[in-house]
Amino acid sequence: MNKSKKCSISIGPIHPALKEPIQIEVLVEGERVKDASFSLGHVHRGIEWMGLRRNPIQIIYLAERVCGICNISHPLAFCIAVENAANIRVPERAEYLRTIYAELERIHSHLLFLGVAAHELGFDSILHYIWLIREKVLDVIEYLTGNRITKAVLMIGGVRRDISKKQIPKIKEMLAYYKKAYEKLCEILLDDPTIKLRTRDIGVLSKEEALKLCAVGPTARASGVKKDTRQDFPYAAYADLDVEAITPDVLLGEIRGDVFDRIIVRLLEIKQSLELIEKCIKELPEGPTLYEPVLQKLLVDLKKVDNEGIALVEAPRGELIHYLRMQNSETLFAWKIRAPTYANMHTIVPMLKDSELADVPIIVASIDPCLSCANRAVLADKEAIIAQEKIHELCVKKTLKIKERLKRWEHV
Amino acid sequence: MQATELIEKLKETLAKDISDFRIVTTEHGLKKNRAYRVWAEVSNKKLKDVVKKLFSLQEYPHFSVSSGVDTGQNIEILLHFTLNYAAPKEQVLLTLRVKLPKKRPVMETITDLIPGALISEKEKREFLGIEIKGLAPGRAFLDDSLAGVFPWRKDKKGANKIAKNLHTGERIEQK
Amino acid sequence: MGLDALKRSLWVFHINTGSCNGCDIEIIAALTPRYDAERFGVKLVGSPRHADVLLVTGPVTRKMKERLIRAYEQMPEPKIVVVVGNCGSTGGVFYESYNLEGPIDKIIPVDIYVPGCPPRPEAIIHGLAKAWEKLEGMKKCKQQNL
Amino acid sequence: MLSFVKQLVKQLFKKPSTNPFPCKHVPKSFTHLMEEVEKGKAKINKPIKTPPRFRGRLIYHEDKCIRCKQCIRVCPAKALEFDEKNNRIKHYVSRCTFCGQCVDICPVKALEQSDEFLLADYNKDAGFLIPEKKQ
Amino acid sequence: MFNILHVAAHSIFIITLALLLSLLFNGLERKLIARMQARIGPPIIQPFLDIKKLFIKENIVPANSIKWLFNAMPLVALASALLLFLYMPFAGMPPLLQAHGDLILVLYLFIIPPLALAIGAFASASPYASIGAQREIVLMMSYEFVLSVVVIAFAWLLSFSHAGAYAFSFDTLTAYPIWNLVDGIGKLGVALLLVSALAVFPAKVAKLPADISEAKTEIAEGVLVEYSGRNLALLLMAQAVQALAFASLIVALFFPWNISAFLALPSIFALIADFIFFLVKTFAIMFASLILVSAATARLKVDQAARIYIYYVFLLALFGLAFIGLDRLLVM
Amino acid sequence: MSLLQHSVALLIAFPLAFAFLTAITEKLSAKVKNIVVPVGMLSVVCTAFLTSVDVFANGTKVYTMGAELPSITMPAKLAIPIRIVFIVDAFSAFMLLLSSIVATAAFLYSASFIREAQAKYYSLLFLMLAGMFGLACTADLFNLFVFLEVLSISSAALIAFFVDFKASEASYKYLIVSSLASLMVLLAVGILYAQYDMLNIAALAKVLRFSFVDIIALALLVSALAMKAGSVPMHFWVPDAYSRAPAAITATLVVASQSCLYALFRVSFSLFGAFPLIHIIAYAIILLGILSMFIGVTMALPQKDIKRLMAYHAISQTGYMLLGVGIGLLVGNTANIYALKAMEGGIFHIINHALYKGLLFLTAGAIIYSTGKRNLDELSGLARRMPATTIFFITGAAAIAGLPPTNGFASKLLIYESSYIFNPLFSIIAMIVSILTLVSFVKVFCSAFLGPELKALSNVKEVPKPMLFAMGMLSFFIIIFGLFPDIVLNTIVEPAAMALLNQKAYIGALG
Ligand code: SF4
Ligand code: SF4
Ligand code: SF4
Ligand code: SF4
Ligand code: SF4
Ligand code: SF4
Ligand code: SF4
Ligand code: SF4
Repeated sequence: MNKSKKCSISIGPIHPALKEPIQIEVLVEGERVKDASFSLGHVHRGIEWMGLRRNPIQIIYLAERVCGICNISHPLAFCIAVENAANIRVPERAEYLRTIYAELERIHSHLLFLGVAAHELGFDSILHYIWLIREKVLDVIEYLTGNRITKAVLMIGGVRRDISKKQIPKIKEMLAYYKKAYEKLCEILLDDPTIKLRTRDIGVLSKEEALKLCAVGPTARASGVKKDTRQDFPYAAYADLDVEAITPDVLLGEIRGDVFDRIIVRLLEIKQSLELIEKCIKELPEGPTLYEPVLQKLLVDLKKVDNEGIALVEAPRGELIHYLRMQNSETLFAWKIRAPTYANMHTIVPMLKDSELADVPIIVASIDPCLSCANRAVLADKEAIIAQEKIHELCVKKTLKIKERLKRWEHV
Repeated sequence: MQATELIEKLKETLAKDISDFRIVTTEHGLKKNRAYRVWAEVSNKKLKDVVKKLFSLQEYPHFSVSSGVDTGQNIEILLHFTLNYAAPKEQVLLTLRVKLPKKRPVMETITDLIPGALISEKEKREFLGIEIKGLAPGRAFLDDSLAGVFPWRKDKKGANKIAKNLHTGERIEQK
Repeated sequence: MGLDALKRSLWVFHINTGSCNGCDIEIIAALTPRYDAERFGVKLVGSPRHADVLLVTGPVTRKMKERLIRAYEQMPEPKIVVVVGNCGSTGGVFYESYNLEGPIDKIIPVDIYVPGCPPRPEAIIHGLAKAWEKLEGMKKCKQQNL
Repeated sequence: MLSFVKQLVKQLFKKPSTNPFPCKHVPKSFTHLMEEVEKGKAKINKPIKTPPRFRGRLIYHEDKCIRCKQCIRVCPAKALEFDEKNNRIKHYVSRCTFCGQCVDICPVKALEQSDEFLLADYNKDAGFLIPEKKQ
Repeated sequence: MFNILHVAAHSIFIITLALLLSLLFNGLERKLIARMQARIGPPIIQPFLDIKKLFIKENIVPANSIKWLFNAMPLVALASALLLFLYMPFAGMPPLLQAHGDLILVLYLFIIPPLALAIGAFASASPYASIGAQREIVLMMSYEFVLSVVVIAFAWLLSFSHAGAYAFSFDTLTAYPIWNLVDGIGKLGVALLLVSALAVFPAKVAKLPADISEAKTEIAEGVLVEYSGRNLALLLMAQAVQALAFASLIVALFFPWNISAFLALPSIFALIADFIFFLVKTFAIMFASLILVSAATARLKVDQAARIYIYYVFLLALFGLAFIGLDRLLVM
Repeated sequence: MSLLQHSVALLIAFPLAFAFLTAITEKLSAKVKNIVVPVGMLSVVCTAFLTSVDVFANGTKVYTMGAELPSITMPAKLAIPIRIVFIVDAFSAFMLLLSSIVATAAFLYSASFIREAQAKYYSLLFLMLAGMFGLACTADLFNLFVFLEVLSISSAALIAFFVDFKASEASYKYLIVSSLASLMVLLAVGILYAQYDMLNIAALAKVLRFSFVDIIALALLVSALAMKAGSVPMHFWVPDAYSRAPAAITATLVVASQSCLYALFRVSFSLFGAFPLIHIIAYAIILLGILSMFIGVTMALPQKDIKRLMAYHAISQTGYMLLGVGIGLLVGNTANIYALKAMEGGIFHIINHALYKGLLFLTAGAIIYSTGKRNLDELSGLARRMPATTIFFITGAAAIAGLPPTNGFASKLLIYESSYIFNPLFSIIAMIVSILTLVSFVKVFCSAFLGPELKALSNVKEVPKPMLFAMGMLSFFIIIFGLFPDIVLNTIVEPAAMALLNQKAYIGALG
């Protein structure tokens, strides 16, 4: 109760605000956060190591499960990296199809984020509203790929599933639906006073800091760094479509780099994705969808490669990198994944400093962390670690006590 | 600035410091837009200089990540930068390769120049067992029970000996 | 009698032990309007102390093992464990690794498995229905024993 | 804010978007209900329809299979094994990622993906193991 | 002797009725919120099921907590919340213990459940719970300011027109509905008081936008984090009961009319009619200030909420008071 | 019977005698002291109790020292009373009752922590009682001054009893304030005596002309006594003195301040009650009350020292009494039921405050006794080791915050429910202060008694029985007064209020 008592609170790895395990240690004085640090590694499964024991086709599905949310971006980056190493030119139709899948994913991911952000603010009506809207794109994804979440449509040298003429009307219907829904979303999110109160000027990240800490994706763009792999670095069909990186000033005329800005950027990107899909459908070229439809042959070809490849992809959360090396073997020789959250995680420390305890969840959520692939670091200062241990000690004590009780219970 | 222009400049500035300079271009889309990947090797000693020089080409060279490969005799560290970003379609993906002898794999930190490299460097230290001078101490993110194991190593320090198969519950044979 | 009340008011605590999030977002989806698990009295709670069901996803990384056990132990009896997704059931696509301790049933007793990668929200609800079935069975057993 | 309130009130009077699978609320006895359903005496609400080419649980046509083991080669989850004793492919549903890669690579279409996805059970190995022969 | 028995029986009846009704309202609230979110939502009797279940669950008492306080507080919270109904007009009936308490007593009784909750949370020695409890107290302080203005304004107003009457008794309040005592600008003043009292409602019962002490995503259910089983059931009941109590308080203050007076019904029907009318009134109040609001807002931070209550709502109430005064001046 | 007749004299005589006796035993043996102190205590308390019962039952008692019959106030042939006269009306009886309850608790409480040899301590305590009793009974302005002095000096000595630097500093501050106040009182007494040649309050009241100098005397008296009662703006001595003195003394000091408050009320009602501009004084008192309330509580909120915090609350609580009685003074007659109610509230609050604040100080003392710490930041989780103290603290805290069913609620209720008539803001402020008080005590409670257990405090034990008994006694009164306020109101508070309001009766008592 004493305002001046400093105390350290650890949030996560099991915490209702975080569906994923991450541990954030905040040193608070009263409700004010004096310092913050985080520790990861709770989701580290050793995927890159697994990759060295599997063939590239198996790895596509492994890459898909680096994260269930960006399960186009990871396999896409992986495929492009392999194609880069093996010098494979993907058919144009496949590139357009990849773009459509990737943008569908971005829509679902950004809607997911908006819902989650509202949920962090306790605004469950918006969560429900947005996730209901989101079902539409999931339906379309399921319709096109055979599953709502894991799409499993990418293949080295192209895509596994074509989009037939018959399927296009459903996509168009979805586009129309979202155009309407988008207006509504803007109204709800931008005009709500409680949301503004909770997100405006909260968790500010300056442009300078964003650059220094190598932030990527919407997090960087919300701070005014006009960086978007789709705009900067040609892959798939994006360069044809002239994508432009979105910063919040497009809508508001100013950039503050706060949580609200990050919401705006994602909101605008939903609209951008809709437009990109529309264009892709219109300009979809005819032709094959795979460079090598016979997979056995593909595997044999890949076995002969002795080269390294690297790929950049703009995942919903930002720039994603896969680097790999192949050396005359069915398995990979080296594989490195750099997920966007890996780069963005640092930014939460300056964002959290001097915020309030109540802001922590929304700030952390505002970079839309997806730690599945970012699980890498511990940055904890000494003091916090000690405090953490204390809490831990208490927890252990508690557990022992409960164990005793349980034993008693069993005897009865 | 155009990507080609930047690559020229890059070559000029770094001419003395780099070797094995390669430009790989790929084509994408109907318009055959080109993507530029640049590869170069840097000696361990000059790495820091080179990174500093990058700042003359780009206000904040974006450090994406570093990769690490155990090639047998050496440990290769690859630093991936993106330059000329925010210029539509003209970004250059630069990779600097540093070879560290496996016997004494030591390099210097670049976190003083680019604070965002912290996680990357800690990761390299922990996954490859290299030493990075000037980097804040502290075990990164693997569980303490894994001390002494460097999962990316392909020798006996690697992770094979502790890995297991979840389906069967068996240990994985030495590969 | 007691179990009947449990059946109609299953409060869920969700813990991710290293999943890819695929299952986790489908769990959330199962609570949103299209599927609305709350109509069964299901509620996502923030503390294991309030929970009746532990929903677990993921193949259990080294760091999460102990916490999984702790969350399980902090739940008051009677309790049910439901594993959602194949990587939690068997390890699934992550079947070999140096940092995984799973599958979950090796660490805590599991009552119900919901296969899928990820399962659709309705499959998760089907898992809940299985839990009702199990509770009804338990009730029957109890009645017969008495 | 007001527009959202309006939206909420509107939804209050609309039919909810929920698909009431399997029943609207918890039934008195689910076991009994299922028995009745099996007898055809009662009905439960269907889940939302899966689209064509949905990637559900695998079906193995043992008669078609030529034992080339290509499926095992590409399976990312080791969900397929070769059962030497019975000379057939053995599939573990609880390991599968439902990617359908095995289906794609099989030269004789001995593998197929059904639209079945309600697979929850008490035992991860019981009842799940294919192979069932094609009925 | 007979009298005591009679009172005891009557109290048990009222308390049971209040408990049932509040859980029912709670269920209704969940249902309606679900429907607003385009969901089917839980059955209306869900709270009963939840409570029933909690009673069969294990009741864990954390090892490092202060056990006797930790266990006692849920009981205190529920008991004091239920006690409220004996001092307030409820279900169209005058208060049972009319002679022993009045508006101020009720106001103070309202303080006890949140206080008990906060103390129980502190006693659990969990950091999350302590933060929740701190927030609870800050919040409580800020909205009590508002309520005190409302209550005093009522008494003040009554003292003008019915100087002899005992202004704080519910009898008086029922006899002289507040709206009849003022005209024009005074009515505006009363309306402001009503608005500020309604604004307090969500905070009083820890609902959005002021469910700050429980904030699931911030502090893992906060004050409730360590409670389980029976204790949790008691606390949840206490919260539900408080909600109903506050709604009835607003009814008693601002809408004290009974319908039977207008309909001239025979006694038993009058009772039923009044009861139903009471239900309608409380429900309307809950819907307007609790259900709709909590469905349409985000959670505020505790300092934001406190600022809103202390500055804006408090000022609003003071304006209400001033308008009433002005109205008197104009009349005189 | 005859003893009861002389009880008023014994009231002063006993404490003085036992003060002397106890002081002597210091030289003799501890054993003797162990007998003398309890016996003295018992006789003093019994006398006070019997006297007040007598007064409540049979009406005002007049006692003249040295007269053939104690009830004869006027010496033959003289029109003015020159003897030492005591008038014990219901208000005085009320004060007697209150002082003796708290003093009993204080004696009991001291038993366990004032070591054998220190008879001096008890001797001073007796002296303090003598001062308080005298103050409550005297009808003579000069004696009022004398008893005030007795009270001040014994208090100052007790504050410094555990001599450390801070305590002596506190005592020093107290002494300065006291002597300043005494000086002012003396001056006022002088002014009045110079004009009217008499000192008896009742007699003076009859002849007072309210000339300019009279008014100066009034102002001097009011401000001096308010100062000694610890009202804002002369409150600065309170936190020091209250927090430095031993807990039992602090509890008694609270009563001592109430005695000054008594004197203040006595002067303004019984002496100057007929003053036509009395409402100015009333407003001043109300204003002081509201300021004390508000400033006290806001100063209390940030305090870390548990006793200091409580001391600020004492200032704030004094405000309630000033407010209640101020309103009574404002209206000045018994016709207005709200005024009477407010007065009753104020007076009821006097006894309630003495009880719960006494209790709170005793619990604070218990904490300090057991842990040796007084800083809230260093305390935590005491409820585990000191459950009884915890319960007593909860009782006291609930009472000071005015939660039902405690006596604090009962008296505050009276104030809330009457003062709004005069200005709704009075009630609102009173309620707000009450809420802030609650918050402040929740803070104390949570940080000292709840929360995790500290290593440094793992050996803490519950305090000895006599201390618990003392606290239990006060808690008992708090709850009883809270549960049956009507009885207390009817039997003691209302008569006391009437006695104050009815100046004529007081004057008439002189005969
Ligand atoms: S909605 Fe998302 S962020 Fe919020 S608790 Fe659920 S999973 Fe976590
Ligand atoms: S690539 Fe390296 S880090 Fe990744 S899983 Fe393999 S061995 Fe581990
Ligand atoms: S960036 Fe995030 S969402 Fe995307 S794959 Fe990685 S973890 Fe998943
Ligand atoms: S990856 Fe992102 S969206 Fe998915 S669960 Fe994790 S934080 Fe949530
Ligand atoms: S960090 Fe993520 S992607 Fe990388 S190995 Fe660990 S789990 Fe896999
Ligand atoms: S089962 Fe599949 S989708 Fe679910 S968490 Fe595991 S890998 Fe992801
Ligand atoms: S669907 Fe995929 S995971 Fe399942 S058996 Fe076939 S290849 Fe393996
Ligand atoms: S790929 Fe087809 S044919 Fe070959 S073993 Fe598998 S199922 Fe049989």
